[in-house]
Amino acid sequence: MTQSNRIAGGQIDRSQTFRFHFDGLPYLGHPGDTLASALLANGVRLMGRSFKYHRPRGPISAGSEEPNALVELRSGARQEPNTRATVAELFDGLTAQSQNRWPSLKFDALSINDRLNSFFTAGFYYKTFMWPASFWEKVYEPIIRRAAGLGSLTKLEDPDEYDKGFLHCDILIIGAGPAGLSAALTAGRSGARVILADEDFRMGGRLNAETFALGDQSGADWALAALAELASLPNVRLLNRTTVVGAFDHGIYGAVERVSDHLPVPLAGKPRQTFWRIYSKRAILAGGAIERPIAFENNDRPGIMLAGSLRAYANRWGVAVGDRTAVFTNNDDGLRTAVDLQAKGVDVVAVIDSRENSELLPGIRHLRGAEVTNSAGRLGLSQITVRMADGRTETLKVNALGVSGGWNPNVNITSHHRSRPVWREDIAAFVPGSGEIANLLVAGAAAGSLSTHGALVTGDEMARKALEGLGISAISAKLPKAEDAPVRIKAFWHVEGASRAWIDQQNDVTVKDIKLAHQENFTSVEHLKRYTTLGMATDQGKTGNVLGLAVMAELTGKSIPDTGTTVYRPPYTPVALGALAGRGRGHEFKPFRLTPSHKWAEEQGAVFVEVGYWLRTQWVAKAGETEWRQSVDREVLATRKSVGICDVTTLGKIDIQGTDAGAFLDKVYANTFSTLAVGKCRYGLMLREDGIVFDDGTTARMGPNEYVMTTTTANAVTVFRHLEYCRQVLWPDMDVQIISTTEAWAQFSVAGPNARNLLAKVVDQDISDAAFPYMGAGNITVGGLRARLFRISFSGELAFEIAVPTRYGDAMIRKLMEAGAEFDAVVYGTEALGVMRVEKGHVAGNELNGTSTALNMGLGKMVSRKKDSIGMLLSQRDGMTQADGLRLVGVKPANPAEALKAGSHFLKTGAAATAQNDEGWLTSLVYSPHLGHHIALGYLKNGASRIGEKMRAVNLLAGTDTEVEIVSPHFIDPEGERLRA
Amino acid sequence: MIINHPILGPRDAQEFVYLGDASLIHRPDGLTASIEAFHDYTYLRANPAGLHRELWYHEQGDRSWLVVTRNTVTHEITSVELARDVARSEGRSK
Amino acid sequence: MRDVNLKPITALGLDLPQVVTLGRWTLTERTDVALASLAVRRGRLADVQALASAAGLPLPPAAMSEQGAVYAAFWVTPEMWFVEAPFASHEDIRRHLLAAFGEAASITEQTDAWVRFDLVGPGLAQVLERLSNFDLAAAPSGTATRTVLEHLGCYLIKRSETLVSLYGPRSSAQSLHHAWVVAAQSVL
Amino acid sequence: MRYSGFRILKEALTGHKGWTPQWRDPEPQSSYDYIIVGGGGHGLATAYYLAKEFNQARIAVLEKGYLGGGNVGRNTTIIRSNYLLDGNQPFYEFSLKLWEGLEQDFNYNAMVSQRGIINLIHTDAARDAATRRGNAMIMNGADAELLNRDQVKAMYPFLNFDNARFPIKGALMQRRGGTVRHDAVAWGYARGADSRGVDLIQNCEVTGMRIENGKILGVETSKGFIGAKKVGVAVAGSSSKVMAHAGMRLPIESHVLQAFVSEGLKPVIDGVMTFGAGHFYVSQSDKGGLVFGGDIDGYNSYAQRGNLPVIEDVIEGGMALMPMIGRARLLRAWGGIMDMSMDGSPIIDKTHIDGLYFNGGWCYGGFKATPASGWCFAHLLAKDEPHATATAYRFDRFLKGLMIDEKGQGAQPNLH
Repeated sequence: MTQSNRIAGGQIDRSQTFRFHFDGLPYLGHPGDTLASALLANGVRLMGRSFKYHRPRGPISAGSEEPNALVELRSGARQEPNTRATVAELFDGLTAQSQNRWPSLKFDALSINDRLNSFFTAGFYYKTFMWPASFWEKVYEPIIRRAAGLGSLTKLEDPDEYDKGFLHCDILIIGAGPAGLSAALTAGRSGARVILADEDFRMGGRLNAETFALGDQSGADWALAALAELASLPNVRLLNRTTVVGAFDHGIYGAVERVSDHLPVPLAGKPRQTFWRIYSKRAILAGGAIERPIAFENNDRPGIMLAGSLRAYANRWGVAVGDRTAVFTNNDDGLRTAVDLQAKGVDVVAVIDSRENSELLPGIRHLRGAEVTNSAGRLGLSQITVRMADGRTETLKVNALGVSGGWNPNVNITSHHRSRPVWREDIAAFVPGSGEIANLLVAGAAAGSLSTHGALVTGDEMARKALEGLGISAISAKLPKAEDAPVRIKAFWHVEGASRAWIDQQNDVTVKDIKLAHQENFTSVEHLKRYTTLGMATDQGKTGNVLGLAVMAELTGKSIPDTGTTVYRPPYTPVALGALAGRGRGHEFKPFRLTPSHKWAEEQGAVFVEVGYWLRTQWVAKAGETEWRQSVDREVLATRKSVGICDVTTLGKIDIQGTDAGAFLDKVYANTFSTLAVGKCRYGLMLREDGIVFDDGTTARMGPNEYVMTTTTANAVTVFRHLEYCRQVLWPDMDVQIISTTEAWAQFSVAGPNARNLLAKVVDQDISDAAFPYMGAGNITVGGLRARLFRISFSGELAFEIAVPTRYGDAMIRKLMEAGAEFDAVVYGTEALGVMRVEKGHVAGNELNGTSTALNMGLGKMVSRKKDSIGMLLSQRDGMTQADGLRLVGVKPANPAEALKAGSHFLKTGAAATAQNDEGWLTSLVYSPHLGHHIALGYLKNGASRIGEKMRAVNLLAGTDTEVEIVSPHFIDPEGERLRA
Repeated sequence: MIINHPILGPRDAQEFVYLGDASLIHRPDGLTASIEAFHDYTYLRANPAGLHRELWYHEQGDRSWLVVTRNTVTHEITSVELARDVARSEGRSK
Repeated sequence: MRDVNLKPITALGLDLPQVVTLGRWTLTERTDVALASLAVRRGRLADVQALASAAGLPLPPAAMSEQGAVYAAFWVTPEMWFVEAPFASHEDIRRHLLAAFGEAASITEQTDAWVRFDLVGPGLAQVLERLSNFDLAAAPSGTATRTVLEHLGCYLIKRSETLVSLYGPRSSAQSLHHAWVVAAQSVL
Repeated sequence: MRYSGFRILKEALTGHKGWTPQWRDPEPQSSYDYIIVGGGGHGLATAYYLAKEFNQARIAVLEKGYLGGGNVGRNTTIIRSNYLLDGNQPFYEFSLKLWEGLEQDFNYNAMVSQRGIINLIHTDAARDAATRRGNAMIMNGADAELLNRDQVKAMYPFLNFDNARFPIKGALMQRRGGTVRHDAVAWGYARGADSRGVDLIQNCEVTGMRIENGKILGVETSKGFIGAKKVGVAVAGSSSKVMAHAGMRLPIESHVLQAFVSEGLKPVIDGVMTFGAGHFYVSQSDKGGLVFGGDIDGYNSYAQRGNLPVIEDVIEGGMALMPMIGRARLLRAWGGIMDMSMDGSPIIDKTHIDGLYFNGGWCYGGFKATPASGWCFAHLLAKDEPHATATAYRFDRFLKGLMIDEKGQGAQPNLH
């Protein structure tokens, strides 16, 4: 429990000590540590196992590019798999477990795979496991699935909340290293709205990991000062712990802010993370660069890491990964690691430099023209083998090795629109091509300016360029003096003869695998990627892709850019799914729409059903009713016997006015409305342009230039959209104005023989049949309150629909029930509504299925051929007017005791249940308490002329086969005497 | 995406509903057109890889139908007009 | 006239408008405002403008709102506005407007199609940025816009730096209210 | 070379020196009997079956990029035949049966895994529709089962049963549905076709068609003119672009469909699942990634990338259905270009040009159709008449009013 590898310095707060656990063992760390830095400080190098060979692994980086040190962070429902220890911020009481190993990290049974590696080559599984065919699902695949995967989910609901939001700025700056800070200072001082986002909890980027000075300050102190100034500017918003994960169209960027991940649990009411959609006029990518390794035999042992990261652990976190350290480099930056470590008193055994004539380092054993050819150490590095310039080999006892194969500008986000970066020979790396993403500028190391000076200068330059584009005059900062060392690199990718030399460490892709891919003609970069899984791991190949390309380039004899480029896809780093969902979970997945009678219905103990966003009363159980059918039957019978009330507010209501309103309706309805008399309503049928029925409903003429259209609940929005389309796009000169009034009016259906008697007690006007005949409509009053009355019926009974302003809807339902008491009035829900409409033979959702014509529904005559209307012409196509086409029919079981099932198909008696014999299906099925048996509507081939025919309704899913009789769809009152009563 | 609404300025495309090719403006007259002509109007599309004139409806905004000219390869939007104005200028009336 | 006296309830299902205060912000349900749409009949814009000024009814430009002596109005779409008036005096707002505009405009009652919440306090943008893509901070006072909150089309009217009116679908009043409360809490 | 466990053993012991290229990279000949335009799944399958099942020769596949670079390599790998309509069901069932024997047929392990697919039901109307569909499936020789809520819960107890905005009321299940390793399908067909003498020509873009007196003579390409007796176009996503070379306008729009994969996870979702109250479907790959998708972005696009609203919409659906995935992470999002047709169903048909044939309009159901699409297109090319299971996939069905509209959305491609 001693921090054996902790050395002096660093940006950690040693005044506070955190206790944390990894694989059950306790350790100590400090604020400012990551899980990786704290474990390394405690002498722990082994943190994970690789995907395929289960090789022991430690961190190779100190950042989000980490492929190896993935752990399960936290426990219980908050356990999160595959968390990078290198970015997990330490907090007091943190617990983490290693993953993808059994039984333990030190002894992993599946490391047997490593011994069998010569069988498990790239794509081996495409070539075997094929016999016998049935064995794949039963035998091979289960084994593979168990072995595969990394961390695990608990299957428990995520207890944390997530927010989503929208931010707006003139300039979004991605990355708060020297380039990003320089850009932010210029943009901020110039008055632009700036957002500066950085994935780290401590802004400053490499300035926190390096020792060189900016002006007379340390880099880290300069960063602090710059951030302090930026924080003081009201037009600048600093977002640390915020990763910009994707570039989308027109300046929109996605970003994840880890609001609470550095805390044991989020504070009350606070989200764990917030997903921001950032709307920017300009963006500057200052994402820095990512170091890449050199491939050599067994280059994946814990203790071997990127040289810049080894340096970062020492400089930023005060951690010496090992006490005997070596560095393997092909460029000058690697030398910095040796210098810094030695300055901190770490024993630097040697610097192995692949270049023959680099500048000799004073006071360090600098082996030029040398290569590391192998390493040893079961669970961590204990020695390396070095081949000297003269060919001699020597083994060095070291427990830490820093490797630098050069730095890749972080082009990731610039390729999110699928454009390709370009190769720069002088730094042996890809840099962003120009202008792939509109209004995205790139500064600093991400643009290939790899010195601190270059970062500061290009940051300022890009900020000026962005400001110029926005018409804001720039006020630049005076930039401090900073190192401007040239990039001295001699490309060196992998050690000659290396075979099991790792390129993609997480997915265990080695030089050998790339050779095999080449041998089998998977040479295009996409084939290479897909066949070997190079770059498909959770790091998307941030450290390995270019290395893999280089090896393939050698094999094909092409240049690296001719071999291919690496294109990254969003997100930049993996994003918690919870963050992308935000609050839209559970009951908040979608908003609720509540009917005016909802409060009253709740008091009655109503059962509600989801209809789109609406909650509607499905039925209301009375005392003693245990089965839903009992309640529904009662509601139906009571309505047909006396009177029932139903909240029908959810039906769409559209107010249509203007001198052309009638002519307009003639265009959008298949039948005619311009001739409708004021004070009357009519059933209307609306087609799509392809001649299929779109929607139906009754539309009333309230005045010479004023109609009220009703739509189905389901289509209220799409019908309104369609009407706007017709009046703006198709007939732009018509004098028509429309507006939705669906929610403005609480509308109730009052149906049954006593409907009029009941309403007469509450409305102020005479509603006798003479004064208010069938299909009448008009404005009335209820105790002086403005209201609307329509004499329309969905149930087939004498019925009215009465509407009052919505705020009075609750009072209205109570009033109607009170006034109806003497008639034993009931409220009926959507189930009873459905029963009565089927009894009456009205089509609804199951018949209006988007593939049915008016002819199918038996409403063919409604389509007027005398006028042009939407869908009129195409509804006449041969295929849609065949005599033996589907027609709406009624269905009842030959034996009334037998039950039917909606979705059953019609078969002729004696016909086999095959598609060839399929005659149609039952669309809607209800039990009719009125008739005492099941009844249904259905679509049947040539159905209209088959009334009386006996056939079968077959439901193969339930194994039922029922004899049915085809009847008229109008089960009650076919002549409609009741509704005209 | 951002659609630069001719009246309201830049708006998130999420506020809009997409319909498709603006050639839908040129609806034949059902009383005089042939079924073939109506079929071509309803079903056939140029579907270009490049500039595309298309209809968007600002459903969660001012309810205007717009004709947007957008590059289907880059998603760059080069012009946005009120569909009513376009329809009138292209001969639609009552 | 029947002796029927219907007692209204609020969109949140209560007898009286609800007021909630969270930290520096207050959310008030407003039931005392009548609302109607006013759309110009084809070719009658000049008439409508004349009649409007006669009635003291402002017709603000696109995306703006304006307060008059009795009437206030905000723009919704070309040649169409929503008109606000005191509910107490103008409950039947359509009748008032018909008297003023006759056949020059199409007028439709909208009062109960919407729930209105007034959001009061400093820095409302901090809350709204979690609910809507509307750039409230950059918008001048008087701005009126429709946008999406909680998957719902709503109107936001920035009456001042510290007062925003939100009109949302009345039937979803509870969902909108819940969303606001949750967003405010995660900022506080 | 024949692949087998024994072969791997042998190669392992001899340093894997014996593996040979899985296909050649030939230069195009001056002319062929058949040119298949498009080296995606459907094009490669067509060439494979032309050679293997219809004994045709002198066949070339022209691919503008790399083999399998189209939608066969950018989908959610689901196979199923749970279709409703007569025009579709027999075809997709034929395809599923071909999947069931595919690996042995072309000696490549494409990991065809019949893990079962369920479509969740949230309303009574949806159950009625599922019942109708399930019966149609069985009547066409497919398998289907209607599960109740408890059966679904037993299968996936971690779904949101207690706090759901749209409660789960059951599911329609097809046990024979499942997933396939998508890239391996393209590679298996490519290797099988190549070994039967088909020339697979990569980086060869068709830039024009030579047509005289209503007959096609060949195609202009980035590698020069190549003559052909018959040309079959199978370039879903780019159909309108290629057929424009023949002066045709199609009942098709190109739209982008995004797909997603999470970081690798230990097994948690066994089969394939489709949410019925939101745009979300998911399965878990053998590597452990949750592979999921939803609706298309909804606007015409030839850019293989999408935007945030759909990403968020899909994942909201995922979290509403499975609140346990909140702490899993999205690893990658990508986009494929879909041939969205006017009724949501494909076209496999002759054109008005003699010798020019078309295969496209797959919307986002193309992957599962790959074997049958290749077989039926090969049948049409070789015999000049449609295969029995693909007779409805004609251009003129729109003129005749015989649309095959599973979703009932009409002539609006982005709704299918």
